[in-house]
Amino acid sequence: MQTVLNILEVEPIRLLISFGAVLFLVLNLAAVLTMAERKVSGYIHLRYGPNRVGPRGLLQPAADVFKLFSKENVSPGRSDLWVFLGAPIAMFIPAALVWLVVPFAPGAVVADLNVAVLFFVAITSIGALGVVMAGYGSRSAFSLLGALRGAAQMISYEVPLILSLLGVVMLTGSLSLADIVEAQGDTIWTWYFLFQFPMFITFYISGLAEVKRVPFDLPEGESEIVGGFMVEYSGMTWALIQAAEFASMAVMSAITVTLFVGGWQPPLPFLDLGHFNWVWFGIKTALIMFTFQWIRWSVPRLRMDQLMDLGWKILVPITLIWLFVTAGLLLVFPSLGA
Amino acid sequence: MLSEERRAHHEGALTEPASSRLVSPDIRDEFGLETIDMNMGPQHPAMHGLLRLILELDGETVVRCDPVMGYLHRCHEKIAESRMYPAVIPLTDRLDYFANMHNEHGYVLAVEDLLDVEIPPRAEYIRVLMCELMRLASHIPSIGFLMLELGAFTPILYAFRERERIQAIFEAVTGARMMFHYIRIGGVKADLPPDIPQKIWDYIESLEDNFQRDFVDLIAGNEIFISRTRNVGKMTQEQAVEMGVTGPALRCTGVDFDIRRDYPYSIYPELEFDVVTDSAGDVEASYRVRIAECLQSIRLIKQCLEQMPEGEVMGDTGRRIRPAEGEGFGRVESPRGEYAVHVVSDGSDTPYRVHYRDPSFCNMQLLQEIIPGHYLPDIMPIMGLVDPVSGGWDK
Amino acid sequence: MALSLPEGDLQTRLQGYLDGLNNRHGLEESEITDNVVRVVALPGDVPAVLATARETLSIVHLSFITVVDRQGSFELTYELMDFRGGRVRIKTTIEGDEPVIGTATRSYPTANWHEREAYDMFGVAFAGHPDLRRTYMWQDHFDHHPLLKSFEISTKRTFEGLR
Amino acid sequence: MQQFNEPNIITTSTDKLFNWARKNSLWPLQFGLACCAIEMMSTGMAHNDLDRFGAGFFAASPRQADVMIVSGTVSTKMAERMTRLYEQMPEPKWVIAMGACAISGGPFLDGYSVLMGADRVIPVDVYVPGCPPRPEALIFGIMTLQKKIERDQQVGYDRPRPALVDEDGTINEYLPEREYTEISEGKAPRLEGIRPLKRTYVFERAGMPPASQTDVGWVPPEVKKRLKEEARAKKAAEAEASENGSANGSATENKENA
Repeated sequence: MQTVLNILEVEPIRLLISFGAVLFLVLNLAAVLTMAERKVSGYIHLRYGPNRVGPRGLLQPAADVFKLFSKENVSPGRSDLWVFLGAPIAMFIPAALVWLVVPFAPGAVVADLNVAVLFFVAITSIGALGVVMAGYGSRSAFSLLGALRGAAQMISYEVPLILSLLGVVMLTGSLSLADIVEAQGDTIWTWYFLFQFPMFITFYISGLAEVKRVPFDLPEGESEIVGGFMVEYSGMTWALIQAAEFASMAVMSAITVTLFVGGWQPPLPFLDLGHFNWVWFGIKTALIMFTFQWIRWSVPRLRMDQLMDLGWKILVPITLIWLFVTAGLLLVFPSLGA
Repeated sequence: MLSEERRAHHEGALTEPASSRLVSPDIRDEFGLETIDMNMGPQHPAMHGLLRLILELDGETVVRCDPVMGYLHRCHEKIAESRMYPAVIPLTDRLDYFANMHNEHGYVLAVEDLLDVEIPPRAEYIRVLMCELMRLASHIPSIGFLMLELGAFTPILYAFRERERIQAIFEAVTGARMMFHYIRIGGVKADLPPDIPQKIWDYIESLEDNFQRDFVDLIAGNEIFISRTRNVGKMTQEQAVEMGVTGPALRCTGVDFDIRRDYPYSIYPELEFDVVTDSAGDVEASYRVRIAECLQSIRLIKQCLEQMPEGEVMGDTGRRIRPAEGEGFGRVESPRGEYAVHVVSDGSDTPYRVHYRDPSFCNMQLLQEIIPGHYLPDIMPIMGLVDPVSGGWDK
Repeated sequence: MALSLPEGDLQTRLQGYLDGLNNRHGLEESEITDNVVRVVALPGDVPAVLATARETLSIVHLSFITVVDRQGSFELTYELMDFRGGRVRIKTTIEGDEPVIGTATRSYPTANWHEREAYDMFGVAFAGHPDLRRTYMWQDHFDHHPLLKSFEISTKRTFEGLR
Repeated sequence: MQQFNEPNIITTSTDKLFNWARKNSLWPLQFGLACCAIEMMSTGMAHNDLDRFGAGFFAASPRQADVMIVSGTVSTKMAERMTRLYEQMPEPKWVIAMGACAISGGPFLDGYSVLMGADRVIPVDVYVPGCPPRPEALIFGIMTLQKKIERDQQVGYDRPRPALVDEDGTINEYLPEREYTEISEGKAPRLEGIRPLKRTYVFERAGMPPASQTDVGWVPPEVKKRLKEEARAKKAAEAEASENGSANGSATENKENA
């Protein structure tokens, strides 16, 4: 027993095993999230949602996954095959990689990088590559339009996304996510979403755009370009794209929680659960994800030019102004910083 | 609702006409820019059935739009020539399948024009009652479809909840959910069941409660909805009239025209209602017109229920309907506009020629006029403005 | 910019339409029945009559164009509306198997699709039409004009016993 | 890898798993043809809620769909498109013919452009009668399809899936094994004996628009290119003419006319 634990202490093996565990978690999370999405939509639409497969329809994701697993994998005749098949993987890997740096609880992080914020920013921007690959490889007008939209959207929303997390970095003076969580303290009013409220909102909106959720789901645009970049995907490739979407949605909520809502920290000191503080992390992440789905079923979609207007003319100025405000306050009251 | 400043901002941002976005072909040639040909439909979520649009895209701007029809051509006019007069009514049900009652009514009016029968007043009231219910059952989903095409999924479910309740009333009255065959030559098939007037009244009351909440408060003030629909599909009165547009799509430009008032039929002259117009002539205006027309329909239904006389529901047409040689015209205001029927008789059992003027068909000419210059995603709200129905334009 | 719609008494307006058309064109028949101005014109005159109706009399709306195959000749009905109760019905008859008539699209652009439909269903050709192609059937795979009486469908046979 | 020719414990177990998954996750294609499409939508909406059976995800793209609900009259013009959509769906796939029109042509059976049932061009698994069928009927049809899927075997049973579209693009008519009544038999040779009209191409007559405008919608790229080049040549000629001065104006006009 002791030897086993010792082996786990060895860094590469610990990394591999813990990453494997996180990957398992991500894949399952994607399945659970599809179920949650259908149930949440059911409640919003005044209907039941899936309730025939297993108890209360809980086995529905399993049925979907096994079905997609056994579906034929069609690739269009004139498609660029390797690009076409590589795109879902290129989409999934960045979404899964970000989980490496998410701190679930004190010490419970796969790789506690001291540049975790930078890592997150770098890896999420790779996601656009997969979208472009999918659109180009499918060789269809709809896919191409979706890919071009996706590339434009994801690259322009990187700017407000990065600017809005700079405020937190300034306050903490560290790029490590664990440090950021520690710095926020275990009371709800010291978490950054209050002091950095404009940044929190900007980060949330840019995050929505980054993971292509309604009202920013232009690359998919179900009623306009019939699924956009994924119009030609079927079976497991399509499932992989969906898994990537849900994983990136989950990771975006996790990062939002880590940066602004205090990560694993309990809202009040007496609610500290010790080793079970990851429960707080889970609850907060689930809440943020629920708001994503709430928005998904409530509002229409923006148009491309309006999307660009929102990004460049509203979000970027807001973040810049608040960055100056934060910097000024830090100069006047140095005690604000960590 | 929006503040005046935001309103002005929206209008200021979009006052330039859509066509000003078009790059002239000369410039495109000079710089070697190419356009994409794109085929939208016939199987496309936003094409209201089986419409195929051949689009030429310059980036996301539509340069040319060419609607292709005929994917649901069901030979209505040819088949009608070999059916006996009453047997054409169930076929007309299937023309514009969101306005079945209006289709029946129009055809029946045309045949009655040929026959010169007297229709009992109770039958007239029942016809108008059913037609106005049908208008509700068409307008409310069309608002839902508009939102669905903009990307909001929920309103369509609320719309279909209301439609489902109206269909339950239809089923109790006519025996069918969609294809009624209820309005017959000379009257209606059967009297209303005794408990139905109260049921309709209860339903209308409950709809009045829901309507403001589900279809106005949820939608009308939404910033994204406004930015997606205001000044989109903008057309002038002249444009709309030139293209032969009728119905809400015409009234949203401000032309005050409604068959029910200007070419009165049935008992509409005895009922009180307003013809709703809006001046903007864009998608948002058509949404507002549809909302207001729903309220007018509710008003009409209440009046019908209050004033409905007792008596027979079927006039005397004789066993065989064999009109003399001649021609008859029927014209009703369907939810989409002017629905007219022209029946030519040669003195036999079967019509010599039946011609349907369907509003969807005529309104759709608008597409090739107003879509060029708009962005690709604007096609969907414009389809919501025109709101054509596949069975209608393809006959 | 606002469109002006006619006002005033219906009967005087109808009389105005009737006189306006009568004075300018040689019409075969013209009468007012049931609030409808009924006019029969020669096929060659129809575009001019429609132009008068649109330009001079400002009747704004063309409701529909019906073609009736009278086996040997084609009867065309143009129904115009002034949006305020007035109706003008222009009828004409074209002789022959391959009918040609002038287009109405110059005065009423909405006639575009109505004429395409008539061409598709009856083979009536409209000279000067900007875009005359079939609406419903294929251009290439379907050689018939289905609403002609010479084109029979099987129903005729199956229903004969019932009559 | 060993080829199984007969069902055994391995194949039947996987069959059970995958059939369970397939029958509980039947995603229909978002494909409304006619009036029945409205009832199909009603089925998906809150009152009847097709999503309860896991079949509520209406896939907009045929690549992600499992079952095609042919909801309405299939015209001959649409039949070609429908066949293509069917071919675009990945295996395993099923078809439900919803309504009288999709089963036999329904009330429009005599129409000259109406296909007599979807099963003339694609293999149909479940027929749902009605005009239009009630949502409950469609749900029953889907449950019938689920029962059919339950019986499915991957080994020892070949489902006939004839290729519908050949390499060269011709569409083979798929004729199911069922007896046709008299009316249907009268259908196929219906156009025989009717005098085909002389093709009245408009551009054969005087005063008609040029041929390019009578083409149906889409202009082939090569034709487009040619037209563009012609327009360019014309423009170049005009530019040349204007350079040469107004004296040559009449000459350019002649050229244009030629």
